[in-house]
Amino acid sequence: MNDYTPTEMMTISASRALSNDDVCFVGIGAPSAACNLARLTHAPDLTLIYESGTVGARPDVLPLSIGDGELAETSLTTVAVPEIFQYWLQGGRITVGFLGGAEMDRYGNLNTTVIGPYDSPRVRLPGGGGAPEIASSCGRVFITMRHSTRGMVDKVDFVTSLGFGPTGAERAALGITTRGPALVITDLCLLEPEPVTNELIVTSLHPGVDRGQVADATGWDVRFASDLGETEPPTELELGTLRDLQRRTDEAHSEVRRDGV
Amino acid sequence: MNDYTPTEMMTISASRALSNDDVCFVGIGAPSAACNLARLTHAPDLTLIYESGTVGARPDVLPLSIGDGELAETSLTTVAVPEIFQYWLQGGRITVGFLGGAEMDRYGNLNTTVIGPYDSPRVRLPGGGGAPEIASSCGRVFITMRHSTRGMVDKVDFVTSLGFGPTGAERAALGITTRGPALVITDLCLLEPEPVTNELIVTSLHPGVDRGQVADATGWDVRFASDLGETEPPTELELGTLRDLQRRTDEAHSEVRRDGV
Amino acid sequence: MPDFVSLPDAISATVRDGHTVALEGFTHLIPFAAGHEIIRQGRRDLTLIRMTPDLLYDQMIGAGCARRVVFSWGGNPGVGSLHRFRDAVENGWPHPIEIEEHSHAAMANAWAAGAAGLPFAAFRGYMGSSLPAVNPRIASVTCPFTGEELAAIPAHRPDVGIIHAQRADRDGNVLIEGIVGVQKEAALAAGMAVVTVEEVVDDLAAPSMNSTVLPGWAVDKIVVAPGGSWPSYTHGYSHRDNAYYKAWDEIARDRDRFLQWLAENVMAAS
Amino acid sequence: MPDFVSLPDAISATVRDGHTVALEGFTHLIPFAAGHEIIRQGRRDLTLIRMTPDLLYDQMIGAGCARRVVFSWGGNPGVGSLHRFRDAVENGWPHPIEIEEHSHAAMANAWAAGAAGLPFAAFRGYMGSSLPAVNPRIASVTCPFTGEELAAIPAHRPDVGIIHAQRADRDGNVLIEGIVGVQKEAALAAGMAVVTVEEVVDDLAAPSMNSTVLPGWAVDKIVVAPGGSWPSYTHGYSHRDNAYYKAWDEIARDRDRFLQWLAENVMAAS
Repeated sequence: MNDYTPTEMMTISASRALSNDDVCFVGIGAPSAACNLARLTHAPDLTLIYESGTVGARPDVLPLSIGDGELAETSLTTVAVPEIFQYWLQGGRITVGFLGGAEMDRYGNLNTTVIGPYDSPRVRLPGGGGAPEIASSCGRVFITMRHSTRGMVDKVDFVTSLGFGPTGAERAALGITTRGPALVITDLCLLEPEPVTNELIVTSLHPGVDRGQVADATGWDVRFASDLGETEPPTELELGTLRDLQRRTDEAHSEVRRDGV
Repeated sequence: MNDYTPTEMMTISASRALSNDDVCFVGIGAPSAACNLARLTHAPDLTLIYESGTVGARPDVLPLSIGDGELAETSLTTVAVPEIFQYWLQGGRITVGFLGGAEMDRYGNLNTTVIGPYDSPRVRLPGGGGAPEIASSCGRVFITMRHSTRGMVDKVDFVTSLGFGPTGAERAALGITTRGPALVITDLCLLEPEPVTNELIVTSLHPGVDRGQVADATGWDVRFASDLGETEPPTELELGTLRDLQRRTDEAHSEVRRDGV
Repeated sequence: MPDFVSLPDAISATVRDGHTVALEGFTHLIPFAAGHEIIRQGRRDLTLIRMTPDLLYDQMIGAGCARRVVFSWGGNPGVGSLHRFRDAVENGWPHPIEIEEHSHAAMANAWAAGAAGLPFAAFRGYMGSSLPAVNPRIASVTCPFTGEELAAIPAHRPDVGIIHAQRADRDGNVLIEGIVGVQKEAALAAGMAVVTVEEVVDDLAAPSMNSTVLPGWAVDKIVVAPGGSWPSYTHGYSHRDNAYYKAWDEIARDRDRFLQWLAENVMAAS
Repeated sequence: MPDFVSLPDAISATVRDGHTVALEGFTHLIPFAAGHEIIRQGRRDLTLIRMTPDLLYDQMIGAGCARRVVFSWGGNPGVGSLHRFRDAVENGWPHPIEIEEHSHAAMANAWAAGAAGLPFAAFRGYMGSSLPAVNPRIASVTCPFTGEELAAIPAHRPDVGIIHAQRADRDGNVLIEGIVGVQKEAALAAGMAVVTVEEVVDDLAAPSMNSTVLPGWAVDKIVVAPGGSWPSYTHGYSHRDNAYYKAWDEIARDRDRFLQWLAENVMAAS
């Protein structure tokens, strides 16, 4: 089986990192697809929490927003948004938080705020949303990003959410006891923090990707693990399940539904 | 109509002080009877909030505790106890709070904590419960107490909940903007704070009660308003409604109900 | 008991130029109809609070209502940018706006503190983030017992809080179901609470003793506005119009196209 | 997913001498059966947290389980005193106990802070009260924006939190309905959460999307204990046994009568 896209490889790699016992704080886009794919394959009891307040969501299609009705309908319960951030996220009950960003540096610091100076930005990005506290309160953080020099940068213009800090040492210095960025999943490879330095290094190349491709797409002088591995290609089950999910999702979102309006 | 008890006169006087628009934080005992009597007579839209979380309770019988099932069943909604104290009481949405106590001084400071020294009390009372914050957060406080020198004392052993403070001036000095004790209802009379001094003075004697009786039953040199009035005796409607309520309540609480046990 | 009034009357009685106004709703129950009425009434210099500005604030900012926006995530969920918001921040069109930027956790805590009548909220947040450096309304407090330093932000206390809900009964009690977001907090934290509802019914028919119900005496104005959350949705009454959200991206990219959309779909409507 | 175990196993696996334990339930859902099991297992030196100690802590104090009681209202609701509690405080029988006394508002806020993983709670309280003078765990914090001084107390973080609830499903998800009190907070704030339930069902049958549900992964032990809240009650399953509450007054007044009651009704039961 080699007929799959880099994005599919990224989503499937992310899904594999989740286990049945994880309680996962889910953002929209790739993380949502990865989490639901995990739930539909190897981790049926994976708990998904969306910041809209839905606890234990089991959506049949991927939501377009983190507050789609599908989430509330399939959840164990839906709580108020202050409670999600107070009792569940800050309360330390989330094992994995998924983040992404417009920019990430070698220490997993993420920028989703501005490109350029804050007061006169070249590009005004959406902002932090839940990310600043997901970054510090979840047991581990998984980051999904498309691999390009525009996104994987030497220095982020703004630290929206902390990885290991500008020099890799600031997370510990702040007294944060959660692990932080434990895995970065791109469309080319996996990166993990190197012990001691906390620098993200490439630990696995996706099938068909070589070191040069990764180096060219990374804005810093990226390093490779001595025991660099190769990512298992998608299985038929993974790919079939993901495509079914995407098809159901596309069908659902293309309907214009204005019942009652 | 003169066939009524001093306790009935007290409860009925308290009920008259409530208006249809009031949102009332209700304790157990006399306040609960007074609030529900008001609701069943002249103030049908009176809102009753019990600290157990029941908002807009309309019980058919008086609860024995502030958390009886009857309250949840008849309420508009029942919220968690932190919410009651955070959003509803501290949020400033309660117009009237009812308090009582083992001891009260001339400035409406109440003791429900200990008789004697705190560390080796002669009598250990139940404690503050909701009272310390009811005293400061409700628009006005109504106090119901049986009139005796044991309860109406020159100096309380412990200020569980603030009235106007030990000299009558401390409430304002603390920057508290709610009115505090606006009315004290006993089985003998009504007392209200005197302008400027905030000392509670007798403003109305219940029918058949004379000044000497009140003075004898008060542990400080109680003063009487220059325009001292006489409390209207209970009407037939008030007394009938109160007795019906008490009868229903006594019947309900004497049943031993162990369904499902 | 609240007044039952028309949407134009509810807005004209409560929202003034220069006010701080919150139209809340976390993806669900966003009060679009009320926001459009604010645009039609030509309100200016508003401080607009919302966790997720969403299309509604994109439209209000593009229409020139906003002087300042207090928010935590300003995107079109699942689609991309809010182009009118970006045009205001990046290029000052139709006029420059101030922003006060927080995280979701901060905003949610600020709403809870506002509803609770507190002046500020303390929470464990913003650790290592650049946001405190650019937002002077992020401070800190120290735990008197452990010495831990926590983030602190001012409570939200808007002049007017506007939400959409499923239904009200004839006493003005309001039922909110599904993704309840920060709606209850936004209504309770505000000086005046305006609620648009799908319908007014004899019996609220709350499914549980513990349903989220705003008592009528905590609400100032009730407006019957069926479909008032469209293109957001009202659980049990309508679905989210995802196609509208996707189509908005094209409309909002271009100033002229936006102005034409505004004239035809907001100003000419009622 | 929690363990489904017997009551003796749940208590012996979680509650140790010297632990801080909370058996919560605001009038409703008081976990009497679990408290009696703690008495039977002879636990000592416990710090017992409860807003309203009620008959259950009166019994546990009288049986000698408590070293310290953290509370805000220690009476027999609608009846009078807790005589065993008073005897311990006033006369040191069966041994002296320490008390840490708060207001309801403080306790409720301490529970919410504990569930939220915060070290303390800030609220507007204790103004003009003598309580801060006798309780060193009442401090203050200053709002960094307004300068207002607020009361501060440490969050509750018991070793074990025990609650009773209506039912659980086979995944250990727990439904709590009616007067929900601080049960959810007590379970989430605790190191270990033990829940006794009336029954375990295939379908939780929560009446609303927004019902109060504790996910199974947030619970450690589930015990099927029908009637486990008696003489308190479980909404939808049983009624409060008001006669028991009234009868307790006489039983608890006298040490010998209490000891006889304890032997016959707790120690001899299972």
